[in-house]
Amino acid sequence: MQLESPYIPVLTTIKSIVRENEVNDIKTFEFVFNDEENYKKFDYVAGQFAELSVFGVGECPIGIASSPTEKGSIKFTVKKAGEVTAALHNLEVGDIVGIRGPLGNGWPVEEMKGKNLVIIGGGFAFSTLRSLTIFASHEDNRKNYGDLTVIYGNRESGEVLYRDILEEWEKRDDINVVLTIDREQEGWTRKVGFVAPIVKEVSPSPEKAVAIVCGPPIMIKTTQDVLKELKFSDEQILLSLEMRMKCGIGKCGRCNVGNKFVCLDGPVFSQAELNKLPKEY
Amino acid sequence: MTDKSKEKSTEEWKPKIIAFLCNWCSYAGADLAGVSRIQYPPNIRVVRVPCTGRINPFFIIKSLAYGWDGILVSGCHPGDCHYISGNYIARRRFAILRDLMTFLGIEPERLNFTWVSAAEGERFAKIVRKTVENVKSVGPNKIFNKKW
Amino acid sequence: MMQKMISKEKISDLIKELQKEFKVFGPVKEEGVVLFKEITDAKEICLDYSNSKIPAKSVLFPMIDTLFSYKKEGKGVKIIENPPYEKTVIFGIRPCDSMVFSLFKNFFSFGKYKDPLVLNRLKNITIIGMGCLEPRTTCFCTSVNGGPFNKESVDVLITEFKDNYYLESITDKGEALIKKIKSLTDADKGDLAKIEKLQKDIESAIPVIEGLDGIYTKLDGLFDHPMWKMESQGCIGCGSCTYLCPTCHCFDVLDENKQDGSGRRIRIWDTCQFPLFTLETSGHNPRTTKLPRVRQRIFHKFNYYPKNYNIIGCVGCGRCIINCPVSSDIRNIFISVENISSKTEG
Amino acid sequence: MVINIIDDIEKSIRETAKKLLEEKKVDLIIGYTKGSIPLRSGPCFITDASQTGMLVWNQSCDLNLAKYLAKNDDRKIGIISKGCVGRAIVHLIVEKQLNKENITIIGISCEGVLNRAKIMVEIGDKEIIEANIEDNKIIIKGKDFNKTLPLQDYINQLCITCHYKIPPISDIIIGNKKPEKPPKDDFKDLNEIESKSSNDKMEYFKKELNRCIRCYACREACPMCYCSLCFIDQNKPVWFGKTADISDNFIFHMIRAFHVAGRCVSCGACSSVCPMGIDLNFITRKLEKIVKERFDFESGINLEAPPPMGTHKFDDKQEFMIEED
Repeated sequence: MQLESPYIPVLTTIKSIVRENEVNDIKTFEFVFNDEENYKKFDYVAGQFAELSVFGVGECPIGIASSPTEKGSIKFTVKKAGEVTAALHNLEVGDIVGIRGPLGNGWPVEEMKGKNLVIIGGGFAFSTLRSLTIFASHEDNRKNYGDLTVIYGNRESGEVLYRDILEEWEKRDDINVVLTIDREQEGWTRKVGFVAPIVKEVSPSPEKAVAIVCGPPIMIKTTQDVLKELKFSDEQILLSLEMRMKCGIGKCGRCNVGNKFVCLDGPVFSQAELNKLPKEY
Repeated sequence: MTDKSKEKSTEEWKPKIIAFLCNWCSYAGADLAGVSRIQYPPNIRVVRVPCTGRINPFFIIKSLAYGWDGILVSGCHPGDCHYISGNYIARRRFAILRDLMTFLGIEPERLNFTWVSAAEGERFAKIVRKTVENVKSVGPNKIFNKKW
Repeated sequence: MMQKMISKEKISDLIKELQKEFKVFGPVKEEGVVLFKEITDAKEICLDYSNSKIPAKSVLFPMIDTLFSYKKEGKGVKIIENPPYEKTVIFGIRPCDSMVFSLFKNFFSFGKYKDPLVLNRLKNITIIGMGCLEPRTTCFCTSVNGGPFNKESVDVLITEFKDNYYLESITDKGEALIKKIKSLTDADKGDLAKIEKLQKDIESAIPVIEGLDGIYTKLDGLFDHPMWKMESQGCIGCGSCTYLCPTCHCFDVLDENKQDGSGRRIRIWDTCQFPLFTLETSGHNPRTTKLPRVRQRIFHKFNYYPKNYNIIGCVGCGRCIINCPVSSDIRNIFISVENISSKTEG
Repeated sequence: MVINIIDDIEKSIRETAKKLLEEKKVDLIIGYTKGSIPLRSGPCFITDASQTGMLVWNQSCDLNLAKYLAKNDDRKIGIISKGCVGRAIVHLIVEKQLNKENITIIGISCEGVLNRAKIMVEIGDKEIIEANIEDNKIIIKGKDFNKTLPLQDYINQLCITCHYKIPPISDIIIGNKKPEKPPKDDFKDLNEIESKSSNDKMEYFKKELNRCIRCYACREACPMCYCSLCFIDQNKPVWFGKTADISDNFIFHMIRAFHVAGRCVSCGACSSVCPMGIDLNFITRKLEKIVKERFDFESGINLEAPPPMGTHKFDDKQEFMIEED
């Protein structure tokens, strides 16, 4: 019997494309599987990623932006950066894209049950946090988690992703949403300042809490310092690493940090786990 | 394939030629050939470039790798370059590229360089005819065919 | 275990017999370089060699390996899977190189995802190893759990003795294979004892490298040690050590297209020695200089491998020593590691 | 300029290096050291005068050490330079890739380096355990064979025709032999290929380049390949294939050769580092010939001469242009 090849993507069709920012280099793609069976097999948790294939161009790993609770389709938010993402941006509704996944470990939604979640995101890295927030705030799951705090920073208001859903969350009283931009801007009525000082201002309690941090390296670094000040332990800080990937299944050998593969053992690591690994990421 | 059918296929074979023409002289020359209704073979596809100095040798090699049978590069006559010296730089580049490719076994007939000014519509047509003749003499390009 | 023999002149008969049922890969000399290639003409095979330039991993893990093909039609895409792998014999591989086959089996089936290409090939490959009568001075197989007559990952082991080749079946697969071959005769019992002695003599003559023992724990504390600056300053950053290494298996994935809309996704050998290996689209690169890249190669083989798969990622063939353009010697790194760790202990 | 005329070059190199380090004229000496297998050498980097004993000089010193110099290196570096290393330094200065102030060129009169690939073909796939060079002979010892080869036949072709045995500029020169006059026809070895038909040429090069495994040792060893991003690694857009398929190999080597046109200093490093023994220098030699014939230029000789690909003349030959009949 031939083994099923994990390198072969399943075919999906683009259902919708949403422009996410004013510069128009970030779009959210919604895919429906061509074969319903494949959708059933695509069993994922928030924080996992998948390899998107544009046939003839290549593959790239992208975090899943939709939540498992959003049925029927999956969503990816893609920034136009490299060759494959540029090709993706040129596609239209109805085009075929290959998907391999779900890959990686994802946020530990089971272990986090019963805890307060402090979700801290910066810029375009918010996609898997969108997934997590939707998952945790879904009516089936909301009772499993304590307080839900979302702190989301951007450079300017034009870069804020997922405006509709953010507004929805703001209206709810069981999620504390804090939006911030780096500098004052006309028409912006929410917070102004970098993410780290805003976290300090919000000052979430480390008691029974987990901090989930995802963003550009400088934001992660400054936020970590603030979280340490707030007495979060290394086990309580979860990070999602970024590394160059090709195969996504731990075979091609490029995304290792020490003996761990980011694509297989990650991308989510706790600060405590990372402390044991060489600083090569 | 029998010999007979081979003969037949060469007879019917129409070379595909990619022509890189400089915006200021040769492209205008080609245009003039067009508006003057001068006939020339329809084998060329034109890529307009600002100057022959803009042509990276990659363009030429990639064209061959993509299966184009021949290349035509044409710019302003020496001394007429819109950018003063672009065509001189290009001339050196092509001289070396052509010699190197010839050494490595790529037929020099595939690589055609020339100068055509904006006023030389007639010359452009003749150059295209000559190019097609050159490329036809060496047959289809199978240099970079991949095995799979 | 079954022992048979064949005279040297008749070896092409044996190859021909194998070819009836199998695709046969063996050492072939091309322009002075020995490679493992499919044998089409039994006379091509070159058994008088010390070791091949490109390791026999190229059979299991080719330089260009098709993952799948596809055909674009309008907006649709059709995916075409690879044809099944044919039954194959690898003939005359050195025992050090054949160790790689069990290593690859380990690696490519480890964890949640199995690599079907390598594993399907492994299932269909029978390995006929050839004992190494003349280990090179750069060989250190005995220091990494191998040996010139190591039986661990071959199905049949051949030992050259006088005018004959002696074949010894190691696995059931190997025994089944030898049983079928008509050109073999029963082994000369008198020679067998002599062969065993010969094997032992050759094996014990290979120098043992100090410091390889337990290198994995020794490396643990040396990640930020200044020794890597010394070891990497001469490196020019080419990929010859990794491409010619039998155990290196990192790859890159690419799409190739034809103009008619068909194409294939392939993987090609890639190496941690290139800066692009880890360069992210954002421009960030965790390993920007030669130092971390050289360190990665050593750590991957001697620290991460034992940690993850409980096996050393090196077979001691010495190819990286022979082929390094700047003559850097991996054995010197072992010595440095040993010296540093003994100093810190003392 | 100091000229030491002495017999024992190796000894003199060590003494010179020691002196330079002790007098703090340089922070670092880059030279050759013995490789761990016979007929090989590697680079060595000496900062301590007590280590100068590591330095060697012999016919296996085939690397071009100019590769280890960098524009942004502020250290004062003494570099052991044979003719082609010196030429590479000069050309890199011309291309504004090096600061001359930081470099002390220790020029050495070079008699040519060995063509190891040719020796390996000669002795088959046997291992060389010991090799010595005496009286113009290479004496090779293996496990069960001895072989004596005439040195002259195994010197790199480009060393035989080399005009520049000592660097064009140097701060110190070691060696007493005056450069012999090279043969008149420098590029005689190219004639055979040049006279072949296009098809035969292509067949020949395809057969050679088919062995390439794309380790890029040629590129990494070449002092002129200093681009921060090589054309083959560019991915926006992807220009050419990276696979080891012959068509990709052919294109890669053709363009790499083209990129060193008018810049190649004929050190032969690309050939001598090739693990597959491909004579890549054969292609760059042709380029050297083209540049010499067309533009009468040799790279790395003159600090003032502009590189030929960066300049032009009104009356450059244009016999290749097609004309209307």
